[in-house]
Amino acid sequence: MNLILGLVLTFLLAALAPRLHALLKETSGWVFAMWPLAWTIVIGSLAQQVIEGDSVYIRYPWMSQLGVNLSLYVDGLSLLFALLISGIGALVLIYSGSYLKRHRYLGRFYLFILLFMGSMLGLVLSGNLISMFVFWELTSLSSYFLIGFDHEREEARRAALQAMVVTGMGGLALLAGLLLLGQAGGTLEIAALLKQGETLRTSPHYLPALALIVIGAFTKSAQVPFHFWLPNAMEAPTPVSAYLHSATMVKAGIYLLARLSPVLGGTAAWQLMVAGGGLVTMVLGAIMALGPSDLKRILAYSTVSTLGTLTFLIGLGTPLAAKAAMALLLAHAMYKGALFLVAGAVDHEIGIRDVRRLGGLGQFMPVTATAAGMAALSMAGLPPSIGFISKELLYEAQLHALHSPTLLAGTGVLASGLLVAVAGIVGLRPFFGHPIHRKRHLHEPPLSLWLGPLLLGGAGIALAIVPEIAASPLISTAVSAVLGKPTVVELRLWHGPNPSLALSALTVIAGAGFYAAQPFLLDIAARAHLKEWMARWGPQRGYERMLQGLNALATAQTRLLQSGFLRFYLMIIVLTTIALVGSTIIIPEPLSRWLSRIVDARPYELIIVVLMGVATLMAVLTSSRLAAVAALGIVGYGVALLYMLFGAPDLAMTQFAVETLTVILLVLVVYRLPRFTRLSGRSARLRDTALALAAGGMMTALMLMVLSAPLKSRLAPFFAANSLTLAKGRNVVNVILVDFRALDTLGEITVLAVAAIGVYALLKLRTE
Amino acid sequence: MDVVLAIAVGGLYAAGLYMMMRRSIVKLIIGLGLLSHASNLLIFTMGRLIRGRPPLIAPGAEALAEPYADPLPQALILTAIVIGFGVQAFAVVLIKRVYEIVGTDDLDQMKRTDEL
Amino acid sequence: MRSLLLVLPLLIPLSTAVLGLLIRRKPHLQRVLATAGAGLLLTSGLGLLVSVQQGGIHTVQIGAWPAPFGITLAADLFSAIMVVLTGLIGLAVVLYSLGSIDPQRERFGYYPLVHILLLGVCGAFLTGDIFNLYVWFEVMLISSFVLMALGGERAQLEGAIKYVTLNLMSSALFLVAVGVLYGIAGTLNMADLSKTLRSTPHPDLAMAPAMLLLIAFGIKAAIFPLFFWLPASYHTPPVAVSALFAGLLTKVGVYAMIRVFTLLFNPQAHGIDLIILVASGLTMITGVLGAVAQNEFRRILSFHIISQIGYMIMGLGLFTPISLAGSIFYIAHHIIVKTNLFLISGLVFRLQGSYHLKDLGGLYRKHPGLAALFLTPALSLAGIPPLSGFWAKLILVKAGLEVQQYLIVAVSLIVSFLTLFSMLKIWNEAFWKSAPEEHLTSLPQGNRLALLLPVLGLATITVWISLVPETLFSLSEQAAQQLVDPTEYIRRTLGD
Amino acid sequence: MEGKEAMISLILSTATRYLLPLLLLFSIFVLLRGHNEPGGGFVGGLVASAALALYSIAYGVAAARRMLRIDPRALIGVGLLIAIGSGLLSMARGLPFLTGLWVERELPLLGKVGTPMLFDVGVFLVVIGVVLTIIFALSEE
Repeated sequence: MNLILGLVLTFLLAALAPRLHALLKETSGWVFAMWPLAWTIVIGSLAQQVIEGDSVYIRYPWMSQLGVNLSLYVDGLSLLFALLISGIGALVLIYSGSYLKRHRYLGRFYLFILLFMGSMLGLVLSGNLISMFVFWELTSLSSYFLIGFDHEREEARRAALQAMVVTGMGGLALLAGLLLLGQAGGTLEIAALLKQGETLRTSPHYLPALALIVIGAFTKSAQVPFHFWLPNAMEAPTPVSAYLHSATMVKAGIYLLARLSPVLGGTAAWQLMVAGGGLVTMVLGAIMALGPSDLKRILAYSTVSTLGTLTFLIGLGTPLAAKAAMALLLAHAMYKGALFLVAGAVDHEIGIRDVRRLGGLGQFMPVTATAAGMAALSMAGLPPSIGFISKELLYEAQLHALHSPTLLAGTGVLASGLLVAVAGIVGLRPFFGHPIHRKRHLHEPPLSLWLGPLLLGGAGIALAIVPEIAASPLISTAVSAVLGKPTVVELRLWHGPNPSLALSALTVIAGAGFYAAQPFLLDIAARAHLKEWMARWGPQRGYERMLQGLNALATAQTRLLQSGFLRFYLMIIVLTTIALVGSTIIIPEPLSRWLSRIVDARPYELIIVVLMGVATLMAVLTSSRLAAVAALGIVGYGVALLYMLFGAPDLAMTQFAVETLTVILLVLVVYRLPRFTRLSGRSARLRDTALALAAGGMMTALMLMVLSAPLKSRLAPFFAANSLTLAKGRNVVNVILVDFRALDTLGEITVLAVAAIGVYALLKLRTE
Repeated sequence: MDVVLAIAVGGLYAAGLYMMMRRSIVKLIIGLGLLSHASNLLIFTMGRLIRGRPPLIAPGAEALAEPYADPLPQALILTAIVIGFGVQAFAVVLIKRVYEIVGTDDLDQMKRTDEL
Repeated sequence: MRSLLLVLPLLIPLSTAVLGLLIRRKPHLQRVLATAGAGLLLTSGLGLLVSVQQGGIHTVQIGAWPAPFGITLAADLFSAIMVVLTGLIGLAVVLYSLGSIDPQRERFGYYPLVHILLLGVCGAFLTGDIFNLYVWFEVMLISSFVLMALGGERAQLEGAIKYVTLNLMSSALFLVAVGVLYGIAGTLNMADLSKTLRSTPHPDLAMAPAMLLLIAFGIKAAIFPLFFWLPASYHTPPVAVSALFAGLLTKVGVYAMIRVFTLLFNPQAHGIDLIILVASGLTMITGVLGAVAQNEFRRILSFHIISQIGYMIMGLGLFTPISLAGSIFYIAHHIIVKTNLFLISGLVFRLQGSYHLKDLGGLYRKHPGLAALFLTPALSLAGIPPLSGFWAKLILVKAGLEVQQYLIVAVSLIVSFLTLFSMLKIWNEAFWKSAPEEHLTSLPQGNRLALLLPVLGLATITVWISLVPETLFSLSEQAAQQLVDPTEYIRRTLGD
Repeated sequence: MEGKEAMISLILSTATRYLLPLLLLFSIFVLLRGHNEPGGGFVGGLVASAALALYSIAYGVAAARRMLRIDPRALIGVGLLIAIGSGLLSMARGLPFLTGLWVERELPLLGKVGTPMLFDVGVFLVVIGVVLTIIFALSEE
């Protein structure tokens, strides 16, 4: 319950953030950081309980008819994520207050970042698939606003939209997948679902649900080929990149896969999709990280690679893989967060993020350089860092994989080696060597800008040196959650010479090679026109083409359908009517019986009908407006005569009067309008004639169909019997109008009244 | 006779729809007029035809004597005629104003509000 | 008491309108009267809703003539919900009009016309008689014609021609359907028709009027391929009128469709449910693509109405209790959100003098409050959780999955994504982009309250539905239950 | 030519002067007999408005408006008010809206009198108001 309150308060704080910031001004970053710090403490206090094997489960009904509850489910996996989110969140808030100092939108920045933090916490703590999805989408939304933070630049807006489009589409797939999963399992509560992996994996919904959920996870966690939004998201302010786009949000997909792996995992389909996708991303991400020269983009691609590794490990699903995954998750959050923040600090101090133009900064900003160095160590997987431990575990998992362990280990070494080079490029190169930059007043950034990176970088080392204090218990419980059974993990920096160690050594050598060969490799890539090729065939291009295609399709469709031609609209309505109503018409009687019913017509009746027919034809064919109006009047009088003949004197009188009035009106108006000219061509007229005749024929058929069955009016006998006795009138039609169905008449005179107001306004009111 | 009227109604519908699909707003109005005649006559026929027995209770009688024309469709049509008149009057004046403002009676020239 | 509650939603707007006609030379009094009338309508609607929820379906025999001989008014939960929404939108639009409608339109009967429109809408929701439904449709229609054309600007008139013509087609088809129904069943009371049509010796005959009504209501509801009148005209009148239309009019078509295809006809006969589902999918797609193609604030919103009508009838096409509940939930959510978006587009117009996205910009910077006000309904419309549109979508998607209609579910999800896409387009252009030129003014002081109050109020309701969706949903579920099993409706109407 | 037109208008105006009261009287007759014979508020209203329209042709719209004293649009309002009022009377007695109430005794000339006839009077006035509003406005163009 307290946790739910905590979430609510987080959102409330977010809503109030702009106001609070206006009050607090300079100190706002520190003050806001207290809130995630409090979260860290609360979550930390839960840790003991969870580590002992008790998960926390709270349920609060939200839309319970649909099985949607605001449930919280805290086990080792949620715990690890929640600690990262709140801990790094605190550091990022402190950092942001300084990084964006005096930015006009700093207040709004706090709003969105706190909104994000609350959503992310909600996501990992949710015990219900749908409430998790709610928070999932909220993280996308806050990410949208943060990427587009600098909203007056078009690139920022475009990148924000791109991230939203990619993750949004994935989100919808995810929703469908989660609902299918819930349907198969009969519940949306995660705790209950976790217990029925067997049933779910044999359900017919399994494969579609899996595929949809994997799409959701892959878009969010930037797996190839959905990865391209992540480097572009570097348009966001750097603390956002550090927080959302490396340490937390992009891991939501990883979280989801890990969370559901006891339910969905272990099948061939799972391994193919998840492990396969992850492996590809791991390698491609690492290769792509060598390309750019912008610090943040390099980091973004390396993040893609690591996300791939994590996905791969979860896809593999062995206990060893789960261990490696959780360790890598922890390690990556530390070192990548630190490196992003360092990149931000450098950018903040000298305004340059291009690695080719950075060098020798260490002598001016030693603390930052230290932080960067520690983080780079972990990223490169060198001892004594948590990154080293996780990489060893990765190799171990790969070497013990059931299928093609050699190949897997080989790709692992390739990717890790590349990342070693990248670590050198981003973590070492800017700080060592000769200062390229000759800017005066170059100095260490303020405390708030180096505190975060230093703590994160330091933690990466400390966690490795004394793993038993925090890392081992945390990872043990997390692994237990992923595997769905209690598991104890003991992390060790040194576990003697073994194949993994050999691979590590190989990795370092390869890394050094890649580092040295980078310019050469770039040259080859340039000669092979790799950039041009990617621009033409890459997924980014695919995204752009999709948008163009969408716009083109939308425009073409709208031009076609909403053409502006009234007759076209009418034609479609008529065609639809013919199709739908025509399909219901059945001909119950033989032709001969109809003929006999035609024969019973009296001659004068036929004369009236024929006259009406002639007048109708005249109305259609004449080129004189007044003749057309007159013909319409004749038809109306014919109708009135028919009413007269078939026992409807009231109708006849009304029809006569109304027809006269209408003709007068028409004459008054029409004679001021231009003469008829033949506007449409012959083929159009022929087409319309055919259509009109078909519609008319259908109406005739419809009437004949109804007329062939006898009518037994339920109402007429009542009116016949009671009109005089109960309603005191001999004219039954009038009695119906003013008594039996007076409400209709009330509506009718209202229509008349409005028509008069309308006519009056049309004629007298001119606003133009 | 009902068969004859069914055919007549079909003809009126065909003529009305044909006129509505022209480009001239005047023809559009005439088409609407024909369409409303067709609908009213259709309902009238649907109530089944009885010759010359209006639903008026004869002096001295307490109730309508069989056979009588069904009064209900008549009342419905009456309502429909009056509503139709109101709508028609408005539509007629509307096209007058449209012509004055837009300056043409050609509906094909009135698609600005649909254009992208 | 019950019969009073049923009649008040008709009497209040009618009397307000008539009194308004009589005092049309006193603009100040007119405004007070119009506001009071709308407030009373909302109150009476709420009273009706509470009463129906406690006491079951209400009926009253107008003129004390027993059903099916006279006209019966009947309110089940669905009707009552719709009447409340009508009152709500009426009040919001009247308030907004106080701050935005020019004195000339006021002099020429603007407020009475609005109230007669509300009368027609309420009448359509409350009547239990198919011909009377036609009459209320006409009342609603003619007042909408006049409101559409009132002012006589060129765009208004061009739009009105199409609006009037195509809606008259719909009326003609509706009238024919009523005639044919009478020709088959000899009765007009819908409950009685339900009974008669279920026991008719010629069940096939009833399919023709069913199709006619499907098309007639389909035109009013603006479903594919009958929606053309809507995008041609909704963006032409003053924005208060657009908002009123956008909120209520198409929904009357949807209401009628749901009413008729639950009470009179079995939608599972003759493949009607399939037709509705196909139409629903195509309506969603063509509507949203239309919105994607547009570059004008109100036109984007207009096309979104169409695509969202698709969701509403999707629930009818699936025809399960939960899917119908989804439709009702969707209608309620959409009426509030869509009206609000139109009103907000009006605020933007007031600030920047245009509806064209290319002329807009800089609103996020200068008017963060307005930006927040826009985001609430916009994101809700796009189905972003946890806003009301998300719940509406979720119910329908879940209902679709339950009956294995995967195609329509996929379509609905893709369309919701495209909706988001085009909402973000508005956000991008009008709010994020820097202003093409510095022409940002602030809202006129005197009218601020009238303009902002309805927007704020509707947004608050949206937030409330979003956070506590259970209330509206359980109401929708009960309403759907009454629709799925109409025996109670029939019993209460016919009294046996 | 001018003399001929003046002649026609003289004949018309003279005829109208005598026709108007007759036609108005006839319209009321049509209205009242409607409950038992063909006729009623709608047709009655049309007759009355035809008479007044004739007057407006003979003497001009301004004169017709003056003679009518009340704005035709107000007539619409009044008519609607009467129609609604006739329905509300029964509600005051606890009966549903628009329930017919009848005076027990037959009145001379009018016969049975009840709220449905009052309702028809409302219809009659609305129709006059509507037709005149439209015709006057069109003639003033």
